[in-house]
Amino acid sequence: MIWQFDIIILIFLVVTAVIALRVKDLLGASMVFGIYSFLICLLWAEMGAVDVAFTEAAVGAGVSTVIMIATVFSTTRRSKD
Amino acid sequence: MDIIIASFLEDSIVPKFNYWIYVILMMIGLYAMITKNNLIKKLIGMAIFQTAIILLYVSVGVKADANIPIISHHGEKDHVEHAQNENLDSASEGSSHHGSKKEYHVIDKNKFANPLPHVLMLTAIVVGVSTLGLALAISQKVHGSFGTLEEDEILDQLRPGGHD
Amino acid sequence: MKFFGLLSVIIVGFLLLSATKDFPNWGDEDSPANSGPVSSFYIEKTEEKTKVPNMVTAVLADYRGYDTMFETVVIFIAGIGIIAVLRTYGNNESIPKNQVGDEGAGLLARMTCSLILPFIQLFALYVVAHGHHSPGGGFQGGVMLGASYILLALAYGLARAKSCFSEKRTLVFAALGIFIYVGWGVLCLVMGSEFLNYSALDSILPGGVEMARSHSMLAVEIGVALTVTAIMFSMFSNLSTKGRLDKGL
Amino acid sequence: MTDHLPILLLLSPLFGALVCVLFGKGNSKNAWIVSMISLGISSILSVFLLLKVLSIKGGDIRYRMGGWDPSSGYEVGIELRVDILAALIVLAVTLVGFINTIYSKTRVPAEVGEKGPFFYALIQLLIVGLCGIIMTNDAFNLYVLIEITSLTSYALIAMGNRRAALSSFNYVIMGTIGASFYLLGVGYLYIKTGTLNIDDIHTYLENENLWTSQSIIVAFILIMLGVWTKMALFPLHGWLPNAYSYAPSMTGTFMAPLMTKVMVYVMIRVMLWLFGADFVYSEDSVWGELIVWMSVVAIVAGSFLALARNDIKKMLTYLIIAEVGYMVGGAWLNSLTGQAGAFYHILSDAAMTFCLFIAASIVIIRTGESRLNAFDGLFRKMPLTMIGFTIGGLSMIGLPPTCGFFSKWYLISGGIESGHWEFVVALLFSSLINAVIFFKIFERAYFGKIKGIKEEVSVADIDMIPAEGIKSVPASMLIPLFISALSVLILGIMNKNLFSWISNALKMING
Repeated sequence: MIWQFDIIILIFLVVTAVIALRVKDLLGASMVFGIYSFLICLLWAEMGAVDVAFTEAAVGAGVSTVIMIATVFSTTRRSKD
Repeated sequence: MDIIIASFLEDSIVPKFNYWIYVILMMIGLYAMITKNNLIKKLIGMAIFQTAIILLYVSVGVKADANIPIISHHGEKDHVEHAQNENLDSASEGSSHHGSKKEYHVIDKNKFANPLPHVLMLTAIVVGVSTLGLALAISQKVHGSFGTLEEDEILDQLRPGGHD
Repeated sequence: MKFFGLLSVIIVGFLLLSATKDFPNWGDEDSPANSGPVSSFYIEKTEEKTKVPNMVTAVLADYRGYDTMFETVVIFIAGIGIIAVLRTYGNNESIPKNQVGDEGAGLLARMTCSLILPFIQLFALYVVAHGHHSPGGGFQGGVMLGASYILLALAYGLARAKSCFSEKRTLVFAALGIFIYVGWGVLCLVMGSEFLNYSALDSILPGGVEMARSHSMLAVEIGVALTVTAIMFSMFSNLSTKGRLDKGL
Repeated sequence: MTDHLPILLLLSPLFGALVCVLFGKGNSKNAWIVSMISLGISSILSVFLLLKVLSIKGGDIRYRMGGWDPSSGYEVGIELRVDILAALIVLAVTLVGFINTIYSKTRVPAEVGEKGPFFYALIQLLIVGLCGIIMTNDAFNLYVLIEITSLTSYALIAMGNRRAALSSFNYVIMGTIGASFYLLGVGYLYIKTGTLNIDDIHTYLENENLWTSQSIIVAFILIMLGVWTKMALFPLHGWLPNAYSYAPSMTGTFMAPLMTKVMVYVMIRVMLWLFGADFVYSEDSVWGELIVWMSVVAIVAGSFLALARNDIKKMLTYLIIAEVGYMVGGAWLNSLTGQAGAFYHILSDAAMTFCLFIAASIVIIRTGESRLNAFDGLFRKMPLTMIGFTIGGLSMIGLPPTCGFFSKWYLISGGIESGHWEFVVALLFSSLINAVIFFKIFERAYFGKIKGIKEEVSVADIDMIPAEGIKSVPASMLIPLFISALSVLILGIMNKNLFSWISNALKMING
């Protein structure tokens, strides 16, 4: 564990989480959510949880984002909030 | 006053920073799940909520100067103190004598991160993506029949026809 | 609604924060979770008892193998749940043409894709097989393998990907994966020991009791990988076509 | 082989589900046969399991997955634990599953069409999840199994019409919040104790005397909040009525009797086994009184909301919410009779809700009308169905010799024993309202006129159910109704035995 690295990523996490929820475009929100997942994957790696980081990279940043974007493409990009 | 603040920082904020952020992320996610109007936004909130819980668990398993929970066999003496002969790679050794324990290492448990939270969170991530996938499918079905993903517009559509 | 949401969120937040002062510090080696007998057992005894250096794999596939079996079942449920909710059969004529044709993406993307796909799949198989010694295992490898088919569908169109991995085949693979996992447990049962007690397979696997556990973990991970690969692709193909499985994104 | 009964019981529906999926689309008939076989095996095995538990007096069966022996007193693997209470509920779950499969024979082709095999696969996996929840002795494994039941129920509900999809989405949100709170609570316990086995957590808390620790109290509150969300206790009930009433009818008949009851069982298990009676009912905790009052509110509100509904299934779902109040209140009364009554009510409520839901589904399907005027004059046209409905209704009101009477009796005597008069009054009041509701229906069914022409119905939600006219009901629907009505009576007649088994098992844990 490297605590400086930890604190920086954690702050970025909160920022990306807020952005993902505030962006009005759903495609953008999904992509920011992908960034969020990638950051959290870095965080796991930093904390020594390599297997969790690997899974998060494959699932969170990979498949979740892809299926979310697939849904946005087949429904709508518009969002009121 | 300054001392109080400084000691508060030292005792409650810095060593527990992970836990503070986990609570904040969880609150963001929960708030989005409850109040957001758009179904996809609710699901993004749900994913954030679940990662916050994962953050709690993984933070529990961290040890100050520990390595990843994989025993390395490349002569890293500071991680693993080898006992005597170290031919672990050959699988046939184990079969020839079951009871002999001396070929194994003496392992310092403080040198490895706690593996149990990692295992639990692998399961939780899998559960998270399954829920997300199924929820996205349901929201596509909702969009297919109502033509919108906004909750208030859907409820507006239901009001004249619905009797409840 | 907004007010109620905010109120309940703040109450829960304070509840959680009030407990954090009671927690051991971050990175504390002597916290009950980190120094307790369960965690110490996993760290100190895993290699001796199972010959697997990666403790996470050993705990996942052996000590808590029952959990992992249900984790695989969760994935399986998600896959067939999506089919049950979304899949529509028949009347393909009435579908408007998607703006992106079935040929998939442009030439550059297709060339790149065809160059890197074999390596992705090879690496995925390596991750599955090498989970005992390095990070990875059935789940991660399975997701990567599934992602390679998703990439194929994105670059060459869903029809091309479906020619490798048709719907029928997805279901067979998904069920086969769980069958391998559960069947392996039943095999232990037939050999006269508890469910998922891999040491019972000592007599049919080479290398002693510990290696029997190690080999069994590999078998089980392969089962997980099969299910996950199939379901990840099925999830994507259903969600990207609204359950019609005709044209990809 | 009898040592392996608990796991064999789970494996049979699991393999059944795999086979059903392999059938692919359209092959409902084969899938039905497979699930009949797998659930039949599982029911028979659960009977044997109950007999086995009864034969070892006062003990429980423990089954270590993977054969890992404990290390220095702590379990390192996952353990299954079956006592009389668990065996009884497992039996109820598998039997309801089996009988419901008989019921679904004609309904599946009509309501989910070509996706029949997937429906059967999901329902079998749901049974795996429920049985696993009841038998597991590992706090995290419980979470995974809760998620299995949740995911299957989301999918099963969303297979209905468009309203069903929307209510399923709400259920996803609420269900995830509930399960995540449970997971958080387990995390807090893990931080303080370092183990996940339910008995070991209890021993550790006892040895280290952590009862006043803030984390443990928060963990308890979180787990309770999570479980209450999943069981739809009154202020958290929002997802339930729509989800159960718009779901396909054979999903509703299966989930309404079981889902909430199994979560009540989880609550009792967490209260008495994980935390222990001393902590839960301690004198200086604020929550004891508060939760009994919450359950009183749930009972009264559920009954009133049920009275106000004009839709048969909606009314029954609000009655479920009132019944959840009964069980939560009974478990929190701090008296053995109350706990045993709550437990007994789990079984009897499962039987009577099952009976009522099947009868109501038959009525709705046959008349094509989902409101209360569907019952007009039905005693003459569908006497058999109405007899089943009457037995369920009488049990809901609480008239002897149905099981509803006896479970209410024990709950009320528990309330009197512990001096919670508000709970007693609420129970009696709710019985009164149930009497009003059901006698209103019986009156319609006896004296009401059968409508010649159906009036214009603007109900979008019955579009999935083709009205099949009032004609003879197929045996595949009547047999389940009769079995469930019979079980309402049997559970009532066997009350002495059941009560002594339950209270003996509870005495062991209460010390």
